[in-house]
Amino acid sequence: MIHKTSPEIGGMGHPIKRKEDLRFIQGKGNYVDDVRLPGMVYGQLVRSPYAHARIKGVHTENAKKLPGVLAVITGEDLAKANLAWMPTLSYDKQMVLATGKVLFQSQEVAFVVAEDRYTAADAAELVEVEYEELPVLVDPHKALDSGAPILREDREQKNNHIFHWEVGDRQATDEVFQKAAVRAKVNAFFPRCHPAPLETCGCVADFNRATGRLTVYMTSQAPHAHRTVFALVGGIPENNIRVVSPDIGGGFGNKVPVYPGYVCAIVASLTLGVPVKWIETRSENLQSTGFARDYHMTAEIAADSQGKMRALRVKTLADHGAFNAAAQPTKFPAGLFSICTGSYDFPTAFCEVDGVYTNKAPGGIAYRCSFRVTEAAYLIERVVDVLALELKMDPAELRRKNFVPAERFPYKCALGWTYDSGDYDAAMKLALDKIGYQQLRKEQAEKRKKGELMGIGISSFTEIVGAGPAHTFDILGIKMFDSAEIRIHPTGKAICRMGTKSQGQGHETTYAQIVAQELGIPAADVTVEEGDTDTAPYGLGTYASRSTPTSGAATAMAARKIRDKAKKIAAHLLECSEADLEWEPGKFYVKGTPSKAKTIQEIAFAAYTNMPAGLEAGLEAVDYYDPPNLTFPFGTYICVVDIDQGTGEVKVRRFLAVDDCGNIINPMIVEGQIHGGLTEGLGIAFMQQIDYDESGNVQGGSFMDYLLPTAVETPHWETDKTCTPSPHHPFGAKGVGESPNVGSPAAFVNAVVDALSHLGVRHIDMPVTPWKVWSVLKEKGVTG
Amino acid sequence: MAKKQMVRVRVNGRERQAEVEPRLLLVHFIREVLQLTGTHIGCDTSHCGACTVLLNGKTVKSCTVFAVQADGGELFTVEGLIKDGQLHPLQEGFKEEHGLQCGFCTPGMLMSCFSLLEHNPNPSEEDIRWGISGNLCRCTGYQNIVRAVQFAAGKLSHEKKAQGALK
Amino acid sequence: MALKIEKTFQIEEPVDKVWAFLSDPRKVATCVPGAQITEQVDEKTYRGAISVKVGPSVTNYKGEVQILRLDAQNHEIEILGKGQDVRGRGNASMKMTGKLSPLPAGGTEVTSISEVNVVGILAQMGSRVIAEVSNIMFDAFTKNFQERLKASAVPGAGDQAGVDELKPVQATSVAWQAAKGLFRGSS
Amino acid sequence: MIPPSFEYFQPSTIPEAIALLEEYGDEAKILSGGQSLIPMLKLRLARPAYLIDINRIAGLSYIKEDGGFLKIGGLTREGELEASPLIAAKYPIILDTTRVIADPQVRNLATVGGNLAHGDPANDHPATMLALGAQIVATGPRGARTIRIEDFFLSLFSTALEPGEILTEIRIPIPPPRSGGSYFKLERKVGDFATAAVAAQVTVDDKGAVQNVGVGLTNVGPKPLKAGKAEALLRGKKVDAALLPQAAQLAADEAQPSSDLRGPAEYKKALVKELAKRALSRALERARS
Repeated sequence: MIHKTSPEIGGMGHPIKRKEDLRFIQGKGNYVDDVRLPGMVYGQLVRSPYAHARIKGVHTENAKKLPGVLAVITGEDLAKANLAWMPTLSYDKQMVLATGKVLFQSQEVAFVVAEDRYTAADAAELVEVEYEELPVLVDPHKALDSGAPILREDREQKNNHIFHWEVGDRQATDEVFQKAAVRAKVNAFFPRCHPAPLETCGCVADFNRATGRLTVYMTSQAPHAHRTVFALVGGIPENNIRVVSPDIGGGFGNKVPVYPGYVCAIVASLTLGVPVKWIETRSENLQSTGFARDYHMTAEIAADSQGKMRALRVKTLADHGAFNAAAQPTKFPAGLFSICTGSYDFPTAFCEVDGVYTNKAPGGIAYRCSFRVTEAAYLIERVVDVLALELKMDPAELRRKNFVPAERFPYKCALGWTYDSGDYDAAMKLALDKIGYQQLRKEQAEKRKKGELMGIGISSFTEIVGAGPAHTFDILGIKMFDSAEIRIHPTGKAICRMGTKSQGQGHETTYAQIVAQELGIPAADVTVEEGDTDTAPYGLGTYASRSTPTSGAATAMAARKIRDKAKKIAAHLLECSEADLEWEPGKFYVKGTPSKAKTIQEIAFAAYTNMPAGLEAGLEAVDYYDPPNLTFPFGTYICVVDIDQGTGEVKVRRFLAVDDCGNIINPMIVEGQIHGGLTEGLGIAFMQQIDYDESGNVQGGSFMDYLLPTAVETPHWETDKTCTPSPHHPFGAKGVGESPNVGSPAAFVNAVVDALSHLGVRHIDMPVTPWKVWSVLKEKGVTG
Repeated sequence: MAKKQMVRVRVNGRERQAEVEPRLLLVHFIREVLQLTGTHIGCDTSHCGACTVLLNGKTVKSCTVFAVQADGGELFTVEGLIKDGQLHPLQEGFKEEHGLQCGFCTPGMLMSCFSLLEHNPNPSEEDIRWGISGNLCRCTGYQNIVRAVQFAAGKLSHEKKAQGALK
Repeated sequence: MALKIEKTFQIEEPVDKVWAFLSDPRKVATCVPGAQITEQVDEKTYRGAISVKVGPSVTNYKGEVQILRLDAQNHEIEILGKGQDVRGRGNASMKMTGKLSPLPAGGTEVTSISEVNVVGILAQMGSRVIAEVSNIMFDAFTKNFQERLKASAVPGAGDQAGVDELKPVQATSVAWQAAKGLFRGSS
Repeated sequence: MIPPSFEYFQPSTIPEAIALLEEYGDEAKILSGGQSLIPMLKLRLARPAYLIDINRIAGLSYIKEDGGFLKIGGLTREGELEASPLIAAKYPIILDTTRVIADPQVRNLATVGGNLAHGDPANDHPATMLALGAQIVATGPRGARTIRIEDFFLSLFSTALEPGEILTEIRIPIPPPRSGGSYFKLERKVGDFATAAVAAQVTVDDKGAVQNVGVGLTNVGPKPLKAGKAEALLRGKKVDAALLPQAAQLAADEAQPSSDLRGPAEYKKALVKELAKRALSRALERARS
């Protein structure tokens, strides 16, 4: 049971204003480019203009001659220190600075260090690199052809295949398909896109020769993991490394991997003995750091004639670019893509994924997504709509018919996951009622008679977030638990530190609310600190909607440890036995005599001034929380679009998101997360793509062509919620930050296809641009 | 290197000056010479608006102006919004209505909103959306920024009325 | 960024004369705006450069021209020109297949298929104008080609004259055109 | 992104600016609003050795009716056009145009003169000025001359401005009564170049027939295009439901778009037709009201 706290305490459920905002609204945030250290110098990367080329020479003489230039580091220089390559998070390796050849356009080739940014930029131009171009491989479908150029000469395996991964029962699934009354199929490409947080990546590496300590201020969503990587790769004792993640201007998965720029800045600082700053430009960010998606997927559903789903079969080709730098749990080369059965009760399923190399930037990061869950949700929600068309059945009705029923939770799905809790029909029903679904269908029918195009798209997604548990999930062997440490000061105020790292999610507020909930100390009296590896307990960081499920849980558990000790102190102060005490947020009182009470503040003071004999002083606790399972947030989104037949433009008229993320810590913050995620989903569905031409030139490598929605393109979002607590989480919460980004692309695309379905349209690939829609209309003879 | 030039500006009411290369971008002048780091850089093609400041009363993208162009002019940055320790109604609005998450776009956004309200004290939702169309935000989906501006507009008009009544 | 340009045009000069001109890269180069052959490496390979000066922008490509196929019988030629931006930001190449056919009236029909490919920053940032620029370049080439052939028909005005007269390139450099077009608004 | 070094001049008069242009020739570049040039410098796609900043020249920023013309100073900012009561009242086509250029901050610096002098077919004012039959005043070493807008755009990024000349004024004949215009642009998002756009300006006689008409097209060819055939078809006729699509089709036929990330050429032609219909309808509506 969750105690209700007063607004003054501000525990769970209170929409309290964010504690972090005061500095941001005054321009007093401290982002990495704001870090300014005495004697600091600047680094700039020299990048390859070619997608695939042999390096015949790197000439640094002219650059070095420029006044103000301190060093030019090349791949060969790094090779001497055995640092030319670094491990990725997916048991592959990646070049820090290219040696031998380059494998994607804008790959890092040299690192120039100069006294100021302007000189560094001038010098970077003076580094001459001789290239011999090689055949370029951009189409992943051709990667395994016999004539394809072999990209990774460093590997023993002489082809471009990275992995094959499969789950489920292939034979049983095939058998169901052979006998199926109805089959639906979709080939859906989830385009390569980029999280593009508004702040790019960067760092200040500061090696102190006198102390032998290296401090790295960096845009890191996982500072502890990065410290360990630096220690393992660089051979620096881990106690001599401090990673500080200052304020982060958005991450969305982009700031999980280790990038060559960080390593170069560290090497430069080690070499020069001064702090070295490296900050990416936007174009560099889009062209070289962790992209997301790039999944070429096929999904098929076998169903009976009544519309009951019998089996799901999924085959995917994953384009990982030049290095397999996917940031995900190590044992899951396709992340949690096998959540692709979604919200539906499939008796049988099979899913396989093949990963290949191409001459594109490396990555495969979880862009506002719990490791390929977005691809999975999009795919299943798309193919379900195709099935509805095959069956001539309403897509809402088809979904409701096949949802995992509420009473079947915890539910073990055909691909092995055990869903913790859910009530999919409740969310669907609320969404249908709230948007006036039947009325909209009537309107659509009338409009069709008049030749107008209107569509209604539904997406009833299920997510899988909050990795661990540790027995299944690790990154480079480090188990995916997370941590919290709480210290209560004598005056009853608190500081807590976590292994996660906020990038805008509002941890300084929500973690304080958890402490407020558990201990009754007002959230305003709780300081939350993250991101400094010298002070925070070890953790795996913030991504994959894991902060609340892991560190949030750890915070509650640590608080409960403190409460247990507080109880002993309270019994001492009230001269009673612990068994006689009752708790309500903020105080212990003697059962039946509420006036005999000690507040948590009084207890805290006593912990330092008047502790019982035999009890050690202080009031603090640390917890490393290993979740027993993941959490499975879900929801139903409904999108209404109108299509301009003359131009192919799609106008989102309405969008309703009904989310269920269990118990909510701060509804204001949850709503904000949903707005933001929906807007990113809108961008992905209609605008954002990192594409490559046949020569490997990046198309969409700057904000000129990588189109992010402005306030004008963004519709007014409508939100609502149902609440199905997680049964295993200490306070019944699930992750939420990614749901809107995971669930919405299918709703947008389903709406567009729905508007055109009577013309025989079954699928349009994202981004759904005006010209694509127009081309479909023309092909169907509607316009042109 | 080209000859350096003296740039004198009034920044948030305070005279500042420095000798700079003509190619120095105004945003670097603000961030690195004046050390006012509230103004941010989010792109290299003049699209994101994180670097928005007021130059002679008008919003500009300070990454697309040279510092020498501002010579003799007046600059107003996010650091100047607070007056006598009192938050500007827009700053209050952003906090009250959860108009920010990571905070990186916020300073530029605040400056665009400031200018918008100067020209249009009672903007509609559409006016606000067009008014901030030169500023990208990746976190909020803009909806709460719209609310924040409406909050500020309400508060400012209330203050104005109160002042009028006083007179 | 690859694109294909197909052009057909007619000239009054007889096919043998046109062939003599077309099969000599040194002469053909004089028709390419801003191009220059600097050195002959071997029978089929030449070194060259395009130095383009437009307003304040100077873009230098250095590279090679190679005759891939020369079929005097059928009057067919295949040339590959490839230049690297001397600032190391990419390259541009063009593979041109030219064919001459005699016209009944005595002139010649020139058919060409050119595959242009641009790699690097211009292809990244300037894709919206590369096709236009290539077309303009090609039109200029066609015009120059016709003019130079005509000029060489005038007694005393040999082919060499054309080379010497090589004008500074007009505002049609691929680089500058592509560069100029990147940004909206006004200058 | 960091611009390369350059020498910087801030002339305070036109003759001074012209003298600098003459002295440094090709090596110099005019800095007006800078909203196209500075991003190019930052990407190091342009590297002028000298920048001549004309922003300090007084008297080049104005919007006024004078001698039968609407006169717009070369340094007039887009934001000033947007805020001008005169433009709002009498030149809705210009207001339509300026509002869809880039974004508010860019419009505060970008100049109308620069938008035209850049010679970019993707810029928005050229089509509008073609529709309005504007004239360009160019000031050079030998004084000022007037160039008809039809003669101004030569090719991609190439205009009739001579080296040493500065675009100092745009003159638009004041439209007679019963005139109206509009600008319709499709862009991928706010701030983008047009995928295609159409400007239309019409004057109707007292019987409602088209007396005069101008149609300009944005970003569908190597230079800003005037849809002369569409204009010719409409002139002297009453526009009805049959004629409008015919004229729009002619405009589409005149477009010479290339395929790019904004869409295939075929789509852009179709867009020109659709936008021409919309622009002409709105222009006629405004002319009649």
